[in-house]
Amino acid sequence: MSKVDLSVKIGSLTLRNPIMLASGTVGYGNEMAEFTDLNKLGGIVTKSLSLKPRKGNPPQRIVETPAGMLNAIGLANVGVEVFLKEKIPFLKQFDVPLICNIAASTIEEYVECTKILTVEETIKAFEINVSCPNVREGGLSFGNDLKSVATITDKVRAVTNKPLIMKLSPNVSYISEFAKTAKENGADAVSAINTLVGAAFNIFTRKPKIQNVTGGLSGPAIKPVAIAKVLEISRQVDIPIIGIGGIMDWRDVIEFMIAGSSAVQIGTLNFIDPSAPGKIVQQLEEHCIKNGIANISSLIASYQL
Amino acid sequence: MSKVDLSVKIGSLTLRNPIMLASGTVGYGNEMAEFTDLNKLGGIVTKSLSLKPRKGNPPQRIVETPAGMLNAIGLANVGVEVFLKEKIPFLKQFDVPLICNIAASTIEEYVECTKILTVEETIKAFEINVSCPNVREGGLSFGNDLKSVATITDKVRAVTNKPLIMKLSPNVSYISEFAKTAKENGADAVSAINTLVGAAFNIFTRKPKIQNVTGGLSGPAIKPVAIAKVLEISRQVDIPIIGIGGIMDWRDVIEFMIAGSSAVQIGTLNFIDPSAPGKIVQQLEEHCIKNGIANISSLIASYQL
Amino acid sequence: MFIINSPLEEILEINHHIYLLKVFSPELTSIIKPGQFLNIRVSERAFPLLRRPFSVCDVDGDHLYLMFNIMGEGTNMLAHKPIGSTLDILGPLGNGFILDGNYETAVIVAGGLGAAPFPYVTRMLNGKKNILSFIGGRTKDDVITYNLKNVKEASDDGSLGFKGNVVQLLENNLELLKSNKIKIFSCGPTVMLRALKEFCLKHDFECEVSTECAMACGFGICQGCPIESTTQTDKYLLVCKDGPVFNIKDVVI
Amino acid sequence: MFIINSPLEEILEINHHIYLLKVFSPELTSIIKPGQFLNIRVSERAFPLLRRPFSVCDVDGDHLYLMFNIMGEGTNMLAHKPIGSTLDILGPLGNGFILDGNYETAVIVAGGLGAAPFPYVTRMLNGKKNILSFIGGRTKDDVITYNLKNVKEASDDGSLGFKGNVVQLLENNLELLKSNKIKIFSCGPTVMLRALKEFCLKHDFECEVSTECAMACGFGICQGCPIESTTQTDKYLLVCKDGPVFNIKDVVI
Ligand SMILES: Cc1cc2nc3c(=O)[nH]c(=O)nc-3n(C[C@H](O)[C@H](O)[C@H](O)COP(=O)(O)OP(=O)(O)OC[C@H]3O[C@@H](n4cnc5c(N)ncnc54)[C@H](O)[C@@H]3O)c2cc1C
Ligand SMILES: Cc1cc2nc3c(=O)[nH]c(=O)nc-3n(C[C@H](O)[C@H](O)[C@H](O)COP(=O)(O)OP(=O)(O)OC[C@H]3O[C@@H](n4cnc5c(N)ncnc54)[C@H](O)[C@@H]3O)c2cc1C
Ligand SMILES: Cc1cc2nc3c(=O)[nH]c(=O)nc-3n(C[C@H](O)[C@H](O)[C@H](O)COP(=O)(O)O)c2cc1C
Ligand SMILES: Cc1cc2nc3c(=O)[nH]c(=O)nc-3n(C[C@H](O)[C@H](O)[C@H](O)COP(=O)(O)O)c2cc1C
Ligand code: FES
Ligand code: FES
Repeated sequence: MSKVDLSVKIGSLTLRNPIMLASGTVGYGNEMAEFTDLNKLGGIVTKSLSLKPRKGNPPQRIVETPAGMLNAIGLANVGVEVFLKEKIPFLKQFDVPLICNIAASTIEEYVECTKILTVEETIKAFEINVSCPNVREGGLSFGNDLKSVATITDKVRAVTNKPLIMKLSPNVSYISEFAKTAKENGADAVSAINTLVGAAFNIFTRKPKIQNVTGGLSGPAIKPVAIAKVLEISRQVDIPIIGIGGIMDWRDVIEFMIAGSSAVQIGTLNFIDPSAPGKIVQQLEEHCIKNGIANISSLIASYQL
Repeated sequence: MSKVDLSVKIGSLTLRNPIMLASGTVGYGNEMAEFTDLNKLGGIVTKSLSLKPRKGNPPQRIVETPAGMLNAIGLANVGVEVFLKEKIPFLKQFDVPLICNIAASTIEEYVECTKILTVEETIKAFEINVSCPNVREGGLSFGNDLKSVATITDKVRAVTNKPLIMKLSPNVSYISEFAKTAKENGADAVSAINTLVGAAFNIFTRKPKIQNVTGGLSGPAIKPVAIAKVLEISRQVDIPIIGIGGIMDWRDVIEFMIAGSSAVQIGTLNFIDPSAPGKIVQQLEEHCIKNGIANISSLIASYQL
Repeated sequence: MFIINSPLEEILEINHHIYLLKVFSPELTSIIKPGQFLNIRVSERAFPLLRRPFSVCDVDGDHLYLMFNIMGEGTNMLAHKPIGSTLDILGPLGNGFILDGNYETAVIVAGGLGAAPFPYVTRMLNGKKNILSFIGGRTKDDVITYNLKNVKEASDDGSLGFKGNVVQLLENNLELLKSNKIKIFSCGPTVMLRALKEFCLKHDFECEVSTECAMACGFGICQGCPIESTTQTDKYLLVCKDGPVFNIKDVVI
Repeated sequence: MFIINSPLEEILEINHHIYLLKVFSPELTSIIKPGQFLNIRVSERAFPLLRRPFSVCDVDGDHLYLMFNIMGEGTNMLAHKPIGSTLDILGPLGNGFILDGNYETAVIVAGGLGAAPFPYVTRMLNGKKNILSFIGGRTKDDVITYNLKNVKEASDDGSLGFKGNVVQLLENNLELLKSNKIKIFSCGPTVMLRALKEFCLKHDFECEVSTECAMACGFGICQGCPIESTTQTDKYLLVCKDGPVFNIKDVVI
């Protein structure tokens, strides 16, 4: 029995510990399982799913930037049907909360996806991606518009009883307004942040390095922005926050929790060291023991301003 | 006589070359002059000036982040009066366009500052900082509000005939809307970007590393965001853009120009290598010679999407 | 597929600008196949952030070799790693070449650094198949024949061997190629692979190519490395997982 | 004030965890004064981004010394720089100690790494003034007496010399201090400087302190390093330009 209680709550969902894997950075779990014992984690978030399969953007989809990377995958995914049939059986084997991330081009599609998926008991919660910067019709415009976020939250809320997490866009002036709207319309938690809009050019060809022209910036470069957004929500709105953005080690996790996060998601780091999430869980426990922290949840929003 | 024409135009202002020094990263020029021949540069932008001297924020004002830094100087400056009396005489010695950056807490203060400064002939243009994230009353809320930007542009335009550059905040969803408003209200150009709002915590004391809690993120970490913002403006609005954000070498300058910048400003790099701006001018010339670019201005917005 | 820290024992320089890393890694050498690749973390720090992918160049007992040239910061740092330090390696990754099969002569076709995977291929085929190598480069310094066999060289500027590209050199040797049952193994710049594909389709030669793509993870979780399939148009293949080696007919180059 | 690449000739380790860099730099040694500092670029890359400031520790002919311990990535990288590589230095920066003056005995008061500037101070005062050094640290390993003279030691845990802090040790030696005209030169953690200030004001001792602050530029252009003045309340002083050495009366500590 561990001396430290690492568990945290996201609404009615209790996580073994605050470490979740971020959408789009774990595929559907298979490959990560070779490096990290998924049962040791707090939760796993699927790649954004849409109603129909999406092919995604043509290459080049990825480019490295200083302490970060741009991606424009374009929400390539197998679609809800194939997901249920082919991916769930693998994920079912694990005793780790599975959170389904949904991205859609229309409000109806969000609702439809949630309706279909909510009957699958392996899925423990929904994370609604209203903030993907990489599909023209879709996410970004929703995520930057208060009314759209309100409507999507409200309509999705109506079709599921499972915990509902809205994943917010950082490409706005006041993210707390979006968190407030999410809460008012029935969300149980918010995730912050998705990627920042960025671009890069090849100076010889004068073409964008990312075929989609712009991409989403992730990695340590964005951590200070993510911390500020989490803090802003924490100071303004009483809602559980899942902190995301540039986490590279256990220290970053503690920093996100102090700034107001109830849990965190690890994204880009999985590409570099897929064994890191498991190690971080252990290091968090060691940190708590060393510093006499009995419940890691006592760190949440423990900032001293 | 050089074989390459490095000159660029910002409205009616012709710069010898596109390399300017960014506001708040050159003091009032004295120290930089020991490392870089100011006469070789395209322009110098002063630290943001306010009507009265400002003491600025208490320490700690600065912290390093991955490939970036946060600052919350709080617009510490000598005020317009002392600036005219004590700083202009030094700057007068140089044959380099001096651009005065103004930050204020009220619309009237912007106007008042501009009125006082516009009579000084050494000052060749104004850059209006509506986007400083580090003073509570001031800049940021203006910079994120279209109407405020419209009014400030309009009112400042009314009191000066010199080129008017609006320095825009990146902490908005669609920066091009702000550039459009600036143009419609009489601005000659826009600068993009100012710093991104960020924060960092000490995980042991749980206090913010920056006394002001949040600070402005600058440096290479933000370059992809800056490039995307410049590109967005360039595609939506027909106005000269001064590109800023994370420039570390001549390649970055070319990238900013391709993305739509008529000129650029170097900020954080000055702290690390104050001799860099001069070197970059020379390297730009070499690049142009090597690649048969007769006029560097031909690079502006030469993106191939 | 695992992460391992293996000691870097030697850095050799060939052709004046091509580096060979010699790494002691019995864990990897015992399982890695020709054409598979490894994803290397060049720095423990956040810069460069992502791993860098390299084909396994050769395997000799417990040692494996990587071959590369300096393209940017990552390869620059790698070329200057202290001997005796360890290399943080994730692998083995992807699918290698299918060396078995009903052919007599393996025809290796490579341009520039595309030669990297073939010392290992050559070693594995040695004694089992005939080997013919067609190796091209821009100048003589870019024609890399390290540990290859029966090499015919081509250089764009004519400074070494045939003047022209390597696919033209293949055309010139068409009789030879048609004279027995061959399988082509290839790697190189996109323009070369494109020409090669046309050549193979025209003459109905069997051909496997090792492809490249910018990668974030290298093992299938980021979806960053799509390549267009010729058979399934509703989704992309992933270079890192479905490749990097493909039958040249199966992918759009 | 200039930027120079100077060869790193040696890295010594003292007290098990304190590093001394020996750098050949006649350009700097010929002009730098005790108490001034240098801003070092630890990497050519964007990580770490900013320079790291270090006091000049000692100057011996054409060589200068820097003393530091490993605080984070920057100092870690510095401690492992290859001998023979060059150090990218910006300096000399700030105002040093005023060593001349109408006093008989220089009293050096330092805590932990605060000892760094005093070997050079000691060297410059040698033969001109009496020197008394009061050096404190948490444990005996943190009491750094390298190249100092007439040292009285204090450690928080009593593992070396007086058990307690260095200002208490000064109190204990009050008679000695009052027996002749002294000037105190000090550097150390804020808590120590705060106690020292009280002590100096109480006994009316002249005292110069070297202060620290997070810095971006180190030469006055970023305004990142404010320190509250006791005389001018309408603006801050800058540690890098107005300091780092101040009369202890002039600044709020
Ligand atoms: C499966 C695979 C196997 C490879 N095997 C080898 C090998 O055996 N030997 C070898 O020298 N190189 C190989 N490469 C390419 C190698 O990974 C890149 O050269 C390397 O990542 C460049 O890193 P850098 O930091 O030095 O350059 P960067 O600064 O990252 O980039 C420098 C230049 O290289 C280009 N580049 C970066 N990554 C790639 C990439 N993955 N593919 C093509 N161009 C790229 C960039 O666009 C840029 O123009 C392989 C790539 C893949 C995907
Ligand atoms: C004028 C001046 C002279 C100095 N002289 C010396 C010297 O002679 N020897 C020496 O060992 N150190 C000296 N320092 C402190 C030294 O600059 C820092 O220890 C160093 O920058 C830490 O870099 P890092 O990358 O290893 O640590 P980082 O990762 O940057 O920081 C590690 C820890 O050190 C703290 N820190 C960082 N910078 C400073 C700073 N400037 N002041 C106080 N704490 C800081 C951080 O808050 C953090 O807790 C001096 C500082 C100044 C301003
Ligand atoms: C390659 C890649 C793909 C991503 N795909 C998705 C996605 O499908 N849905 C989503 O909500 N977020 C997606 N994200 C965003 C991440 O979940 C996360 O919010 C972001 O990367 C910031 O975290 P990080 O800095 O730790 O990577 C993706 C990120 C990356 C890098
Ligand atoms: C220490 C510091 C102080 C700054 N002060 C100002 C300022 O007073 N007014 C202003 O408009 N911008 C100010 N800026 C923003 C810069 O001018 C520039 O927009 C920003 O740093 C991005 O460029 P960079 O990444 O090259 O530093 C400041 C930036 C820094 C780092
Ligand atoms: S590189 Fe990540 S899926 Fe291929
Ligand atoms: S550190 Fe920049 S002004 Fe002092």
